[in-house]
Amino acid sequence: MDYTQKVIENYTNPQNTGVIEDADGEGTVGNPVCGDIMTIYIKVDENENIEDIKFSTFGCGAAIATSSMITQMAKGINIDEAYEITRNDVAEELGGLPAVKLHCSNLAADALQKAIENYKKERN
Amino acid sequence: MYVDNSATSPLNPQVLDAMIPYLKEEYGNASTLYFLGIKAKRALQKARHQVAQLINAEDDEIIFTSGGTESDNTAIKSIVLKQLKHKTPENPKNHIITTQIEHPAVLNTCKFLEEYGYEITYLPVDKDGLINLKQLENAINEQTILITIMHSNNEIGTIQPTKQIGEIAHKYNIPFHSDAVQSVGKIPVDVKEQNIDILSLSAHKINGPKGIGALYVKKGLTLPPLIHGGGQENSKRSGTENIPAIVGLGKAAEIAHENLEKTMKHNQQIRDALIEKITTQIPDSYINGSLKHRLPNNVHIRFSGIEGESLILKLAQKGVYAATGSACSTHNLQGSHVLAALQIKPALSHGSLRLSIGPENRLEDVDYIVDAIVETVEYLREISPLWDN
Amino acid sequence: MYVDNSATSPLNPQVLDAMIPYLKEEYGNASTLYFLGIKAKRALQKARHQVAQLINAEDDEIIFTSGGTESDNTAIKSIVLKQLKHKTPENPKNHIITTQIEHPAVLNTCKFLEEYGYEITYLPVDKDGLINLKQLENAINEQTILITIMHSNNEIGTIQPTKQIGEIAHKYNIPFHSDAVQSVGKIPVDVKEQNIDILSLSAHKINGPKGIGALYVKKGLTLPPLIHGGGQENSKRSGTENIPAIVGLGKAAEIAHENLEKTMKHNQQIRDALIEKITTQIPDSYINGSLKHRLPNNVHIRFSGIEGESLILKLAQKGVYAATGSACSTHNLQGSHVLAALQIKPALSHGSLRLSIGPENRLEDVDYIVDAIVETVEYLREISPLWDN
Ligand SMILES: Cc1ncc(COP(=O)(O)O)c(C=O)c1O
Ligand SMILES: Cc1ncc(COP(=O)(O)O)c(C=O)c1O
Ligand code: FES
Ligand code: FES
Repeated sequence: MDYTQKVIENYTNPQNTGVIEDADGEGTVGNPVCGDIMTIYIKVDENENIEDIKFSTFGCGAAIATSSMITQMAKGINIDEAYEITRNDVAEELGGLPAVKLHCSNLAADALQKAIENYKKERN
Repeated sequence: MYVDNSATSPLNPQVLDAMIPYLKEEYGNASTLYFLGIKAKRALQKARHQVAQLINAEDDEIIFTSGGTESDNTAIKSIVLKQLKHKTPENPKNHIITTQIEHPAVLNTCKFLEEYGYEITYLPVDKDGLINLKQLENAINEQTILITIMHSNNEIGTIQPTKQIGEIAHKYNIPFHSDAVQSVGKIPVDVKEQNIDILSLSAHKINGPKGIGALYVKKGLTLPPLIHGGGQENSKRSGTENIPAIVGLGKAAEIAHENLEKTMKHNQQIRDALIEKITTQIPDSYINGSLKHRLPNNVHIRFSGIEGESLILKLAQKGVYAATGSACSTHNLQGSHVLAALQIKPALSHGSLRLSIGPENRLEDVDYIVDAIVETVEYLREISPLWDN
Repeated sequence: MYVDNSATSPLNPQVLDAMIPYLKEEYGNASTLYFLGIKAKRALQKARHQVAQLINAEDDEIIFTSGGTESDNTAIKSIVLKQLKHKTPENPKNHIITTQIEHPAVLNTCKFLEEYGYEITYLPVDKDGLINLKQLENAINEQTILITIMHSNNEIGTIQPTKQIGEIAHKYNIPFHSDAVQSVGKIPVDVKEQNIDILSLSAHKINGPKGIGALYVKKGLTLPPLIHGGGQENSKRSGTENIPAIVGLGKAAEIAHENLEKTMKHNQQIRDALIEKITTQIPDSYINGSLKHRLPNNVHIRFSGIEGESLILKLAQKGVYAATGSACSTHNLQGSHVLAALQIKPALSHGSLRLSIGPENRLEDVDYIVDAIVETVEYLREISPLWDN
């Protein structure tokens, strides 16, 4: 399949790009095959909701789109709920991803989980 | 602005005009006896002459095929089939020399042969993308049946020293095949002067139709066909002749031949302007491949910190149509094998951009293209974790 | 009056209309990322569906090739390459069953394989041109890797019992390839019902463009490609996709599919009128091949005492374009191998005429064609030493 309209919107006009300088959690994942790298930054409020989230990504259209999508999905929700977001959820939310890209550039869920783990570790 | 002419090029309207009668009333089969067949046969002869002229071959040294890929496959597999008959346990005749930077049509054919016991030497290239002639000569052994080295590279545009390669091949009596799909119509290709025994070309890279190409085989070198059947193409490639496409290839070859000087100048002017402006306006941008031994229509640049697909897609939104590496590499996710051969790290090679110039591009468009690239690279670097803003 | 549609057929104007955008502005390479590539990819998908529908296949069972000849070569050589890996000294896996009346694309591929140690059984046919199923089954042995039997014959139009052939093949777990180049669009071709594992078809026989065809390969049967390269066609046939021609084949397939019933009736009416009138008006004229198991668009008649080429050329002067035997056989001067297989003596088989009907022929034209043939045969018999006037 080709990129869906949703994917195209998200790499054309990605949401929540950038860095949070005083982030509460930060997670970076990379794929060794072609070097996609993405970092997710989160800011967590007193109720453990994600009050702000940003990303930076080195990668293809799909990598940018999944990053953009997950930040929108996670913004405002509780970190435990956010932790449950899977790669599949992201792909589904985007209306699907081409098969070759499914396992490769769909790293955003992993990056978010890492960011949440990082937040929990820092807090303890 | 289409700057992806090395992937495929628009059909020249003059070429389409030449084809139209054969798509309409002149539908005859060249094998038939009555006048429709005779007209088809004449059209075939004319096209064969036009193609032969372009590469300084004789008419009967040209075999029409379905494209560059089939030409490459035929060249290699026919040599293999021919040698199969001469092989003995002591002389397996199973060695082929090629390079690490060939087009997949050559590379994957060689890999396929490895599965059947063939030994392939994939010559490395230097950081400019050029092979070393000493290494080539050292690689030759008693079992070497073919040297297949491309005329110029489809990604980075590097031109190999075919004349000297041919000299070495002939010193050892080995046939030399060259994939000239990207060279023909862009730089002088002369099979006699450049010592080429077998050569592949394809119409859709020179503003001709898709699905048609040619194989030059030097007189005296008889090869078994890859495709058997009704005996067309002097029994060297069977199948009902694709007359409209053959006429189109002929016309495209004629135009390419007539305009070669002009085309080279036109392409080089635009290429040099693009290279100059992009590398001065964008920090950390580097040209891949030799600047000197380079197709006049090829610009191949890498930008640190960004990835090629997102670059291409963003550029397309601005109306600039270009490629990342080879057109084929979107079929697989591995980085470019050509840039890997140049020892460029995957993370860097992924940020590469190929602009390939055609007759429709104009010097006046350079600034628009450069601006689009500058803006896009800046934007992508801003959101990249690998770039320190 | 063109009655040589089995040699090649004029491009349907609707098909050309469908192709034109892809010959002009939609020149994108299906491998590229931006919109031109996406449009090309969509066109490819649509055409694949159209072709699949025509033969009751799944879309992903269709591989585009450069024509019927390449399809036939791929079918046979891919099976050979696949089995090469399983061969042992005790099990050379080197036996193929075919018939004496195949198209040269199959026959010459088999002859080529004989040079490399393959054993080929060329099944005979009866006087109607049909194989014997008992003989087929008896010919199968432990080393049989393929049964390749044409769907219908390009000279005499005989239709083989594919369904039963497939049953026998599958009883012994042998793949069954059928060259259906002449059947597709003329009679129902259903790969599922007719037990066909691999099937060849060609566009220019169904008013589509030249230089494009398809190979059906049943899901689950994986074959190595004949042509390696950039991984197009799901890595089963590489080479930049010939989008305009593929779109043309798709459209031609769609039209053929929609009109099959009508086409069959149209052809059969004209065929039967031609046969009836010619055989009653010309003494010593005989139909070659089965009348019952016959393509509705094929008339194949022999006239004692005359020779085919002069017949064709005289007819052409009267504006009737027909063929003697197969279009391909004009490349060599030997008599038709098909008529030889029917045990027809060379002197008789040489006086044969093939009329192959297409959608442009009309029932009203039958009388003109018949008159031209009657006059010509009479004239040639007058000057023939073999005819007792
Ligand atoms: C160097 C080279 N060789 C071979 C080919 C294959 O040619 P075609 O697309 O006509 O099969 C190409 C283009 O894709 C090429 O650039
Ligand atoms: C039965 C049959 N098989 C194969 C072919 C070859 O097809 P193409 O001309 O498309 O190569 C033909 C026509 O020439 C044919 O009639
Ligand atoms: S960048 Fe390689 S798959 Fe996304
Ligand atoms: S991670 Fe880059 S190709 Fe998949």
